[in-house]
This record gives sequence, C-alpha cells and structure tokens, in this order.
Amino acid sequence: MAKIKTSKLSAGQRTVFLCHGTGCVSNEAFAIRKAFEKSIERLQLTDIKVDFTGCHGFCEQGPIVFVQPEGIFYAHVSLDDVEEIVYSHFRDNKPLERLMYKDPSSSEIVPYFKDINFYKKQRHIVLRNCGRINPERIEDYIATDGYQALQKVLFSMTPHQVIDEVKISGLRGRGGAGFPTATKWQFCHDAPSDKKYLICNADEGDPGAFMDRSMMEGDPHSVIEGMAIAAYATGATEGYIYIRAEYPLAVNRTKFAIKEAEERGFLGKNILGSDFSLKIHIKEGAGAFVCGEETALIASIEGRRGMPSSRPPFPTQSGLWGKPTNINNVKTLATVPLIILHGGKSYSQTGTEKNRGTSIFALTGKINCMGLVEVPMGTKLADIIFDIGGGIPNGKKLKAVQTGGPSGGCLPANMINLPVEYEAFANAGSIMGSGGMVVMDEDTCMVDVARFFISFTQSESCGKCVPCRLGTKQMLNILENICQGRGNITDIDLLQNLAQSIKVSSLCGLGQTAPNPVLTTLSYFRDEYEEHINDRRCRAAVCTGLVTYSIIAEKCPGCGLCIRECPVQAVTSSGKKKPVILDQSKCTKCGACFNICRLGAIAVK
Amino acid sequence: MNYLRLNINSREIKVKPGTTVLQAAQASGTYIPTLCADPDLKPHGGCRLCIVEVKGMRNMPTACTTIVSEDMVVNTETEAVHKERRSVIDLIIADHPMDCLTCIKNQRCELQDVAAYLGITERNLPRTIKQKPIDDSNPFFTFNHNYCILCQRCTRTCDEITGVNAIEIINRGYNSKVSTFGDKPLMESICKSCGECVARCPVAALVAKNSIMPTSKIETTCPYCGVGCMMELGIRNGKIVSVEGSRSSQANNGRLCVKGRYGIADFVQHPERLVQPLLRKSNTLIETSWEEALNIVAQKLSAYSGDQIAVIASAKCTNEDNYIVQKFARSVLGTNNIDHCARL
Amino acid sequence: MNSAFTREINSILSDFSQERGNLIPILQHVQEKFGYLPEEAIQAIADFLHVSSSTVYSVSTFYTQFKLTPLGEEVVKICRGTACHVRGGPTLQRDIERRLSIKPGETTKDMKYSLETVACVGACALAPVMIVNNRVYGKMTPKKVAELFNGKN
Amino acid sequence: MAGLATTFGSGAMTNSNNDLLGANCIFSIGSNTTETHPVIGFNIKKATRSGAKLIIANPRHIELVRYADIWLQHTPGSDVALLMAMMKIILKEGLHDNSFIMQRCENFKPFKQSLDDFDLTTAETITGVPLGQIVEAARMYAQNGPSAILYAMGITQHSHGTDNVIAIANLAMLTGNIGKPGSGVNPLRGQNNVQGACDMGSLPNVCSGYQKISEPSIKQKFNVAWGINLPTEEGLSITEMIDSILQGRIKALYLIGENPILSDPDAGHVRKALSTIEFFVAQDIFINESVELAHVVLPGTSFAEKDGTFTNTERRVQRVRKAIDPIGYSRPDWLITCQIAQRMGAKGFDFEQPSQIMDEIAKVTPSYGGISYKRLDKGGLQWPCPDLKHPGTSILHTQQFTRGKGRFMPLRYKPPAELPDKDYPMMLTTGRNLFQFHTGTMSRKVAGLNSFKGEEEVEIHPKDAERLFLNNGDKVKVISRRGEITARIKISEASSPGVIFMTFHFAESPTNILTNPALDPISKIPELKVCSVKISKI
Repeated sequence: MAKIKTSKLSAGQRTVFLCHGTGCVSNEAFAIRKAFEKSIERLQLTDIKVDFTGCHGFCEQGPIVFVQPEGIFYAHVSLDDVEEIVYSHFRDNKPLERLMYKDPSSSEIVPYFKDINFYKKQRHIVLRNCGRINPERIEDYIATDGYQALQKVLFSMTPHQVIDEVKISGLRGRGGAGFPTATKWQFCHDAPSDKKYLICNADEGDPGAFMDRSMMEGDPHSVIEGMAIAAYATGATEGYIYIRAEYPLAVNRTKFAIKEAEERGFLGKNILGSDFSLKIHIKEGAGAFVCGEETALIASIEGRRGMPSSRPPFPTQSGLWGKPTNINNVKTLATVPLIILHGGKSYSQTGTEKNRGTSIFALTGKINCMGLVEVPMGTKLADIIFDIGGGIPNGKKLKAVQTGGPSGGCLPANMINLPVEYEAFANAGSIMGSGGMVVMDEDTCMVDVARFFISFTQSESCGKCVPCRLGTKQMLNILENICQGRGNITDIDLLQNLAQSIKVSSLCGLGQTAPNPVLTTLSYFRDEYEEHINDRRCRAAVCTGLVTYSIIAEKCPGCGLCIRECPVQAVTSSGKKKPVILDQSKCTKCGACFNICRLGAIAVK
Repeated sequence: MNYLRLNINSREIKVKPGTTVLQAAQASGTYIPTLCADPDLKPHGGCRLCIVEVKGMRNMPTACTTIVSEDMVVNTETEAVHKERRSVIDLIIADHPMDCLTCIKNQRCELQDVAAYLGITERNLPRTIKQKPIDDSNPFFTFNHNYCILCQRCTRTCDEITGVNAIEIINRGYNSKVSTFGDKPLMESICKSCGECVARCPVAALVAKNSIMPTSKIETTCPYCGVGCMMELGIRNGKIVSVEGSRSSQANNGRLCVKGRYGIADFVQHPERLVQPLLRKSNTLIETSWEEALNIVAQKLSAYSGDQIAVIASAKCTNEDNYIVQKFARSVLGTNNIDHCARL
Repeated sequence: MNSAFTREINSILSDFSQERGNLIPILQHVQEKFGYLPEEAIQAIADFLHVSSSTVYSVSTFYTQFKLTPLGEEVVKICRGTACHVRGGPTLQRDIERRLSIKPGETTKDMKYSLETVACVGACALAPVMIVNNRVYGKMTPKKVAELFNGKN
Repeated sequence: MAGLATTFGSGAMTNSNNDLLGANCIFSIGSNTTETHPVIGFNIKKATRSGAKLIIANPRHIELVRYADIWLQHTPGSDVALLMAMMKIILKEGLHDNSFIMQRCENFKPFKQSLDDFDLTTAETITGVPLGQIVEAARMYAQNGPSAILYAMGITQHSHGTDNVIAIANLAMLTGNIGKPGSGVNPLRGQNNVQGACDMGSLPNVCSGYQKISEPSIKQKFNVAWGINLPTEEGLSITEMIDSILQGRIKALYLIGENPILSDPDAGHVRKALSTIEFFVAQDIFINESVELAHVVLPGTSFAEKDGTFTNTERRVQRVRKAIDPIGYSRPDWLITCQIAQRMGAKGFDFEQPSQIMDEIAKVTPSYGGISYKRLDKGGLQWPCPDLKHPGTSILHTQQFTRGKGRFMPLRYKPPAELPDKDYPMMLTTGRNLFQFHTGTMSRKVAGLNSFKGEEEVEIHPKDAERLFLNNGDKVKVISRRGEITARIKISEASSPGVIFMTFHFAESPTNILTNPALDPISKIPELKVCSVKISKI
C-alpha cells in the first residue's frame, strides 16, 4: 500500500494571498498579484511570499488580499493600493487601516478575517479549503489531509462499507432535490453492468448561484477525491465533470487538478497501487439550463440536444450510453472525503434530524454582505440575512427572500424564521435548489420577479413537452401583460390554473418547478398582482408600463445630464439653471434619466 | 413465456414483460389519448396526454413510458387525469389554427379526436400562435409549420425508421421547429421524400399534396424494386387516390420509399397508357381491335418453327403472367428461347 | 470551400475520435477557432462523426453558446441572473441596447459589436455584471458603461 | 445466380429482409441499397443503430458510407481480388469456422490452394484499397458473427460476375455464416418480380422452380403435365437472341413488358435487331423505345389492374390485387397470352382467373407446392413451401445446403473485359438513382419524381473535371467503342478520379449505348458495370 507523502503548509511564513476567484479576477486580481511580487522583490522583502487562493466567497469585497499568519483581511484592493500595502504593512509593519474591511452596519473597521461577521457566523465544512489553499497546487490539498479518505477507502473499506458510512452521515444530494446520497449510490452499485459511469454535475445554471463555481475554482481536489470515492463505491470506472463553459477559470483549474491527481496516482489506472481505476473527463456545457437535469445532462454528454427523458428508467439503471450512471452535485462530492475521514457520525452531528450537515447559499440581491455562505442545516433564514448578510442596505425594508432560483419560490419577510431544511422550504412552496438566495427589498416588484423567472424558464425550456413549452409561454404572456398594465383580473385565476397543471404534467424538473415563483408570489403577494391589474400601479416602480417619471423642479438645477442621456429627446431644457422639462407623451420610461441623475431630481411613481 | 398481471380501470389484464402501460391498455381495448406515441417509434413522453394514475406512484406517469410491473393498478379515467389532459389540449389549441372545417386533415386529425374525447368545445386560453412559414418545395407533400404540434413523430421517424435524419428539431423551447440543415426548404435538404413522416403526422403539418380521401382500400404489392413492399391502394371513383404502406407484410412492415408512396397513381393512370391494340400499317402503328390483333399474332407466330422464335418475358409481370408465357413458349411455340431481364 | 479552411477544420477534427459524444466539444473548438459555426464546418463535422448535417445543426441550435453567424469584434454579454436583475440588470441592458442600437442576439452593421445575454456568470456578488470578450465587469452603473464604451470608441 | 447455384445449390437470397436486423455485422458489396432497395436500406441503418457493424465495399461514396464502420473503395471490377484477399487474411489469422467447413462443405483443398497462389500485395494494387483496411474488414466480418452479406448488380453485372458471386459464397462458407439468423448471402434482386420470373421458368434452361429441362425426369414430368413434347435444346439468353436476330436465325419475337434498347448493353446493336426482325409483337402498358418498333402492340395492364402474385427478393410470394378496372381496352398479360395460345389451337390455357394458374404452378413446382391464393390472403409465403402445411422458409440451408454440401470453388482474379487505355482513358460504371426506376417507363411518368432527378448526369471527380476544363452542368459527350451519348456533368467526389458514374434511366441519354456486351460465360450477364470511355466537352 502506497503512502501519500504529506507536506505541511508552510506555516509561519508570511504570505500575501490574493483571492483568485472569478469575482476578484474580474477586478484585476492577476495584475495585483504581479504588482505585489514586483514590489516585494524591489524592496527585497525576501521572507514574504506571494501566493493565491480560490474564492473566499466574499466576492463583493474583492479584490481581496489576505495576509497570513496574522490573518489580516484587505478589501477592495486596487492596483494603486499595492505599493502602499507593501510599504506600510510589510516594510513598516503597520497594517493599512484604510483598506481593511468595514462592517456595513457598525461602520467599524475589522482588521482580522476571523472577526468579520460575514465569516464568523458561518460554519465552513464543504468550503473548508476555499480561500485557504492554492487550488493549483496539489500539495496544499494533501497538506490538509487531502486524499487520505481515498486511501482509507481503497485499502480498508468495501464499497458496502463506504455506502454505509455515507448512509450514517445522512448526506442528501446538494443539487437541490435532497435525495439521500447513499441510496442513490446503492442503486447504482446494485445495477448489474459491465460498465458504470459517474458524473459530477457542475452545471450550475441557476441564475444567482455560484457555489459550484467557487468550489471548482477554490478546491477542485476535494471534488475529485469525492468522485474517486463515489466511483469506488458504485463501481464506476469512468467519470465526467460536466461544467459550464461560462466558468472558464473553474474549467481550467479543474483540468489542471485532474492532471495533477493523475500524476500523483490519485486518478487513472490502479489508483495508489490498488486494482481500482478511474478516468475522469471534463465536458463543458454549452449553455442550456435544462442540462442541470440528470437525463438532459446525459443527453448532452452523449452529443445530443439536452432534452430530458422520462424516468424511470433512472440514470442509476440506464444512464450514460445506457449504462448505470451515478450523478452527484459538486458539493455532495466535496463533502464525501470528510465523511470518510471523520466518520458519518461526526458529520451527522451538524444540522438537524432529517437534514444533516451544512448548506451553502449564494447570498445576493439587496443585502449588505453578498457572497457565499455555509451554515449548518436548520439555521434560520433571519440569521443568514441579518447576522451574516448584515441586513438590507440603505435602510430599506426586507420584502422577500427568493431561494432555489427559477425553480424556487419567494418567501415573504414574515417567514424569515423558517429553518434551512428541505422539507420546510418545500412546505412553504419553495425549494433549497442549488442554493441561490436572493434578498429583495421594497424596491423589488414581486410581479416583475415572477415575470423575470418565467421569462428565464420559458427561454430555457427545451420544448419537448407541451406543458412546459406552451405553458410557460402562456404564463409569460399573461405576466407581461400585467406588468405593462394590460392585465385583467381573470388573469390571476388563469395563471394559478396554468401553474398548477404545468407543475403536475411537465416531463422534467424544469417544468415541474417552473411555476414555483408564480405560485409563491401569487400566494404571498397577491395584493401586488391585484394592484397592477386594478389600480395600474407598481408600488416598487419597476414595471415600466406602470411607471411615470417626473421632474422634481425644486431639486433640478438644469444641469442637462439627463437631456443628453434621454434616447428619445423627451427631456428638454427650459433655460439655464432652470429645471428641465419631461414630455410624458415622448417618454418611453426607460429610466435613463433617473439613473443618471445624481441629485434625486427625478421622481418615479 | 411468463406474463405479468395488471389492473387497468378495475380490469385484470395479462401482458408480456416489457410491455408499456399504453400498449397494455391498447391491447385490452382501453383508449388512452396520445399525440406523440406511435407503435413503430420508441416512447417519447412529450405530449403528456397519456398520463394516468398508478397506485403507489407519486406523480401521474405517462402510460407510453411506464413499463408494466406485476400487480400494477392503473386508472386511466380519473377526473384528475382528465383535468390535466384538458389543460394540455387547451395549450395546444391556443397555439394551433382553428380552421378545422377547411383543414385538409378534417375528420382525420388526431388532435381533433383527442379534443373531442376530452370534451373540449372551446378555446380556453389566449391565442399564442403567430404566422409561420409553409414549406411547399417538395412535389409530393407540404410542410405547414402553423399546424405543427411538435410531437416529433416526424423527426423520430426520420431517425429511428429511415435513419436519414433529414429533419430534426432546431432551436429550442417555444421557438422549436422541425427543419433541416440550415433551416432550408426540404427540397434543398437530404430528404429522400419517402413520406414516412407524412404517414405519421397526426395533424395537418405534413400532408400529401392533392390528398383525397379514398372510399375503399385494396392491399397489393409494389411494382418497383425487389423489396416487395406491400401497400394499400386507396380507391375513389375507380381511381387510385392514395397509397399507404401495409403493416401486414414482413417484407416492409408498413414502410415505403418515395417511388412506392408517390410514384404509383401517376404512371398507372397516365394519359399515354396503351388502351387499344396497335397494328403497323404502312409503317405507322394504328389502333385495331383485339380480335384482329390476336388473330394476326396467332397466325404469324404459327408460321415459324420453334427455333425461329424468341420470347422475352418480364420481371415486371406477375408470376402467373410469367408461368403462362413460358408455358406458351415451351408448349405452344415449341422453343426454350425464353428469357427476361433477370440479369439487369 | 477553400483548402485553408478545410485544413483548419481537419486539424481540429484530428484531435478527436469519431464518436458522437465528441460532437459538442468539436463544435466548441470550431467556434473557438472561427467565432461561429460556418455551414461548411457543420457539414464537415457531420461527415466526420457519421451523422447527418441536420443533426449537427439541430444540436448547435439547441445550445445558446453556439452561433451560426459571425459575431462582432467585441462581444458584449449582459448577465441576466437574478442578482443582476434585482440590482439594475434590466436598466444596464436597456442602456447598452440604446448605445449600440441593437437587441440581444444581434450584431452591429459595422461588425464591431455583438450583444448577447447570458444566464448568470456566477459573479452575482458583483451584480449587475456584463462581460466584454470574456472579461467580467462588475457593479456596472450608467457611468461605468459610458466610460467603458467611450474609452473604446 | 449461377454462382450460388454452383456453390449452394440455390440461387436466391438465403435470409430475409428483417433477418438483417439480427446481424451483428453486415457486409454490403456492389449494392447501393438505400437508392436501389430503400426499405432494405432502412433495415441496414436500423441494424447499425442497434450496434451492428457495417462494411461497405463500393467504388462510390454511397449514402450508406455514412453509417459504415469501414468503407472499402475498390476499383470497379476488382471484387474477386478484394474478396480473395479477405479470405486469405481470415485463413491466415485462423478466423475461419473449421467445423462448419469440415461438416457442411466440400472441395475446400483446391479452394485453399487457389488462395495460396494469391498474393496480398497484388490485391492492394488491383483493388486500390490499402491492405490494412482489407485486414480490418476481414476481421470485422469474421469476428462479429452472425455476419450477413448483401450484394446486387454491382457484383453480377461483370464479365466474371459468376466468379464474384462464388467468391462471396466462399467467404460466407469459410466463416460459417450460412444457414443461421443474421447471416447469409443475400443477392438483392433489381426488379419487383425478377425472382418470380426466374422461379416461373422465364429462363432458357429451366422450367418453373429451376427444374432443368435437360433432365429426362423433369422433361417427362412436364410432358405429362402439359400434354406436349417439351423441346430439349436449351434456349438463348436475351443477349444471344439479339445476336441471333441479327444473324437472321431468329425471325419472330414476342416481347412482354421490357425495353431492351435501354436496358441491354450496346443499345445500337439491340435497336438494329428489333428494327430488322420479320415479326415483332410487343405487349406493354406504354410505348417505349423498343415497343415503337413492333408490328403488333398489345396493351397489357399494370399491376393495379390485375390479380396475381409477385415474389420478392427474399423469396416471399405475395398477392397482387386488382384495385381498378383495366385502363381502356387493356387486358391482363396472362389473359392475352392465353388468348393467343388458344387461337393457335393450344390446350391448357383456359384459365378464368390467376388463382387457377397458381394452382397449376403449385402442382408442377415443388418449391411452390404449398402456395395458394387462399393461404396468401393471410400473408406472404417464402419458398420453399412444398406443401399446404409448410410455413414457408425464411432461412435457406439451415441443416444442409440445397445441393447437399456447400461447394468451395477455387478462384482466379480476372480483370474486366475492357479497361481504360490511351484512347478511352476513363472507366464508366453504372447504377441507379432513388427517384427513377430501371428504364424509367414507370417512374418517368411521375412528374414529382422527375423534379428530383429528371435527366442523366455524368458524375465526375473534380480532378478529372479540372483536367478536362469542365464546370458543373456542362454538356459533354461520353464516347465508348460502341457509341456516344450526351449529358450534363455533375462534379462530385463520390467516385475516384478516373471513374465516372451514370444511371440508365433516361432515353435521352441512353447509357447502354456505351456499355460492353461482354457476357459472363456462365450467367450470360453482360458487363454493365465496367467499360472504357472518353469524355469531350460540347
């Protein structure tokens, strides 16, 4: 039996870690790292290392610079700040207050990572390595007990024992539906076949979710190790990671990680000298939300249109190329090594009776602290929004929380004591889904939100089955009418009925859940629908058809910014330093003037 | 062979393992509405009309994709099932022209049948249809996309039955359309014009041109190549008006090619057909009576000895024709100089 | 079809085996090379994989990633994820549509810009987000849009 | 069919149309199945969909190449070399079925000797196919049993067509691919009732059911049945008849439902014969190039106006039923012949309906012994069907070959009778198009079919076109030693450089003016698939 060479992370050495997740990279994190390297070299600060990590999850604060071992956290670092940090922090040993994180509610400066509320109240199990290790260096992963679980499985456990351990952990599929992972593995294990496949579903298509992306960018090896263990347990010898092409960074890191793992003998033929072999391929999704559905995903890997097929047969019986296929989500797989290493029992300590472990949310929308949030199952929504997320910005009021993306629902503010549990969410008409959590304040129109989601599912419907193809189109037409002030009060019943039948009779999960945003808004925010229809009014002033823009004369100095911005010349000058005039008959309600005005001189109703 | 028992609408039925609920129901005479199922094609599950209730199953599964298991209890006629079926048809009707009376498929339209079965008498949803193009390029059939309900029977036929894959679904969702490479007219595609798709279209999307309903049908065998496809000629007013593949023959199992399906009536009923015996007089062929023609032939042939006569029979003629001719050559003309184009 | 084109297609195809499962990766590589999927390329791919050209066409029209017409020099994608939607995505989109005078899915006549929407790029914390030639721009405001486009013109 | 008769004892498709669906490997040689037998083409594609391997041997890039695992693009006329090479490889690699050879076959040694004398590198030169591909094909065919072979006129229409067929039969016997489901040697018959016309004895050497007139017992049997004295001298084949007419030996011709001017090689020669014969009676449904030369024309009926039976390529006898009344004063062919016979004072032609004729066929024809209209009304029957209880035979040679043991025949490659040379540098090969049929007498009357393919096109490789300064659609003259025709060219990479392809559907460009009447010495089939031509732009 081969022994994994472990190395400890170079503890003690002072290191500047640049966050190299998509968010920070889009803000020039690569260039900032180069600048740090240059600057440190110039000052000959030889004891200081520059390195990078995957996503920290607090993308909104990016580019993030994290200094170890002291644990200082710098936010919003720009290229111009690099010199200052290097001089002040490293040469003069004076951490730079100006760039430290400021708590949005207290406005206090929080120098240390560990004290930041956003992180403090989280529980990082799956995200254990994200932001802490270099994802492009397998040694870093190995140093955090990486691939120990695989070794344990290969040399001291039978596939049955592995499945049993996962069963004890109570792990449920993190892709959204929450199907018990061990049961799925068991099905696949029991299906007789000469060949079996394993697919890691990283086709994170939910608009508003990005945890799979962060996992693949920040800790690809934990997913790969999880895949190897799952493959061993189910009898698969070939695996695919189906990942969105929209995530180029994640694709590249994963490719690199597979290569590294193969070189180290964690993948490929006779892994670690055992008689178990696994080859992993990467397939890039080509832009179809429906491919997150298991049977559609399989069709896509097979080179066909990503159209779902009826189940049964389930993929565990007849999946890829007609062979038994086990499909697990990224987070599910990343959890597996931990369960094996520390025991299912230990994992099951976190969470609640039926919902073990943690759950990850992409917390976004009208909230102070946006980012990835990992919390124990059972945590209340309110804790996530207010304690971790720091509440709603600009003193606005919370209106709703949308979870589960286009398949989920909108929960009203009065339900924020709901615990994070599959069943609790389902009973409320929503789902956990892949973990998008969009916070909405009073400036959000709930009818518009419903329209937005239906427009999304409608454009992503594959078209195979009638209810989804034509039903979502009907719903979208009705919602657009309502939003444009052409609604009829009978539309509400029509919507309700359509939504119900689409839910029951659609072929796949996309169609079956597509009505959820409509159904939840209809049941929790029915008054807003009625207002749109009866009063022709959008209280959040979002629906352009129902909105009027007007000039608040006393605030307008006639600067003319809006005149230049208006695409239809509806705004005209009435003389120097005099308020501008808005011609309502020309106004297309595009909102350009409203957005450009810095003086709040344009009113919207 | 072992059988599985199941219960459909409180009736016990025995079927072979592997049978779908739809097949079981149909075999037992229970109608389940469907628009995308076809006995020759793999189950699709797209139209959702064949949903049924199965005891112990959470959702309403589609009968076409559900395989019978022992002691399954199926209900095809509950109010819940009907409600969902009706809303499916409502959706299709809202996206489909409502010109049944002048539609070429009137009375032969499966959508009409299903709507009637479900008791739908009016349109319940706002119309979603918009004017779509008509592909009139093929000489034998028309593709009118306005009527298409995207059941995919045609594309599945072009895949599973003919293997040509000339037509496929392009785009997706509501913008899906049955079309060809580059969304070009059929005549510019690799379509072989076999019409297998036309034969399976449940509505008036793919219809034969000049389609006339026959009053009677007669089964016969195709006169073109050696495959020996059996076909049903549709007859009206003493004329061939339609051709369908005959499922009873193992030679073709209902399938035909372009020549068999569309190349029969035009040559059989061609104005240039020979309708009367002709006799060469002063180097032109002129019409004559059978009496005269037969007499001349008999008389002339009698004038030669066997080794002076040759007979060329025909691979187009029936066995009976050929048997008679070779018997005639051998026993009447006294020669074995008989051959046909067996080799060509 | 000129021979240079054929050579390029063949060089892409030579990296793959003739299995149907390679269809999407091949389309991705061809699009990477040419910026879109030329008809001749679709035919060549179909011949290579022993499937019909209609089948390849059908698959390429299913996935939003694939383009059947050439794109502009700058491809502007607007994220239509939820976070972007509630944080001003629609306004951002209207702003850019107006600037370029095209709708999503279109290309300017001078072939300079193509506008597309994309279903969430996973940079939700930076909402609203737009992508220009694969570079992500976050927390977009009309002002930043103006800077970006004026800087480019 | 003579090749199969020699080796197996029966010259018909050994297996059935649907049986192809059970094959693990299909080897199609000299058949453009999707164009010529579209519905069997469907079955081939269906079989490949469910995993069957497909080997195509064809000089042209036909549609089935798209579905094939291996495409052997061999030079027209090199089939024997190709098949011998495959067999040599199979033997060399020990992939042959020894027990089948020992138990079911004979004459193996001389056959093996003929392979020993054959050199694989020569095969590569003759066929133009890389040896590696031949090896791959040989293995695929031998190792993926049951393997079925399909062939058509691309095999038979050669001056050595019988050798081609024998080579195929040898290959099937060598690997034991005979007499079981999914295997077999399957010649696809061109016309709807070629099989039936042969079965019925419209051949110069046999009566119905391939009963040899040269055999005294057979002669005796028919003498009794028909009450005559059967002529014993073997008759002439069509090509020989034409020669004989021109030599003045044959003076009268009764032609039924054929158009030899378009369908037979060296059409100029045929036309001359038909114009000079003393008495020519033609029976047909249309006037065609041949019929218009007749002295008396008798209007027959089409298939839709009469009752009867056709026997398809898989030996299945199926009903033809009268759907409409005869057009004009036309009469069913059997009736016309009977009426002539009666007027000549013959007995035994007083049939009232075709079912009675079938009853007589059944009586005198062992393989049709159990066939009657009553049974056929319940569905077709595949011969041999010797008695009324017999269900018909879907696979031949299951227990033993029709002739007892399968006979291996030694082979030697012979080149086509005419090969390109300095004067006629290109090779012409012929075939069919899906949208037309045979000489077009039926299909060209269908306007819709003409819109798909309405005129002859000379398919030529771009390299040749470039060399000859030709553009797509240019009109050219194609000239052979026998004559010349004009047609437009279609530039296509379907054939190799140096090989042009034409159909024979169009009277305006009668391709068979060009083709070579060189006959296979045994089957008497002319070499329509290879001749030498030159092209010149008009």
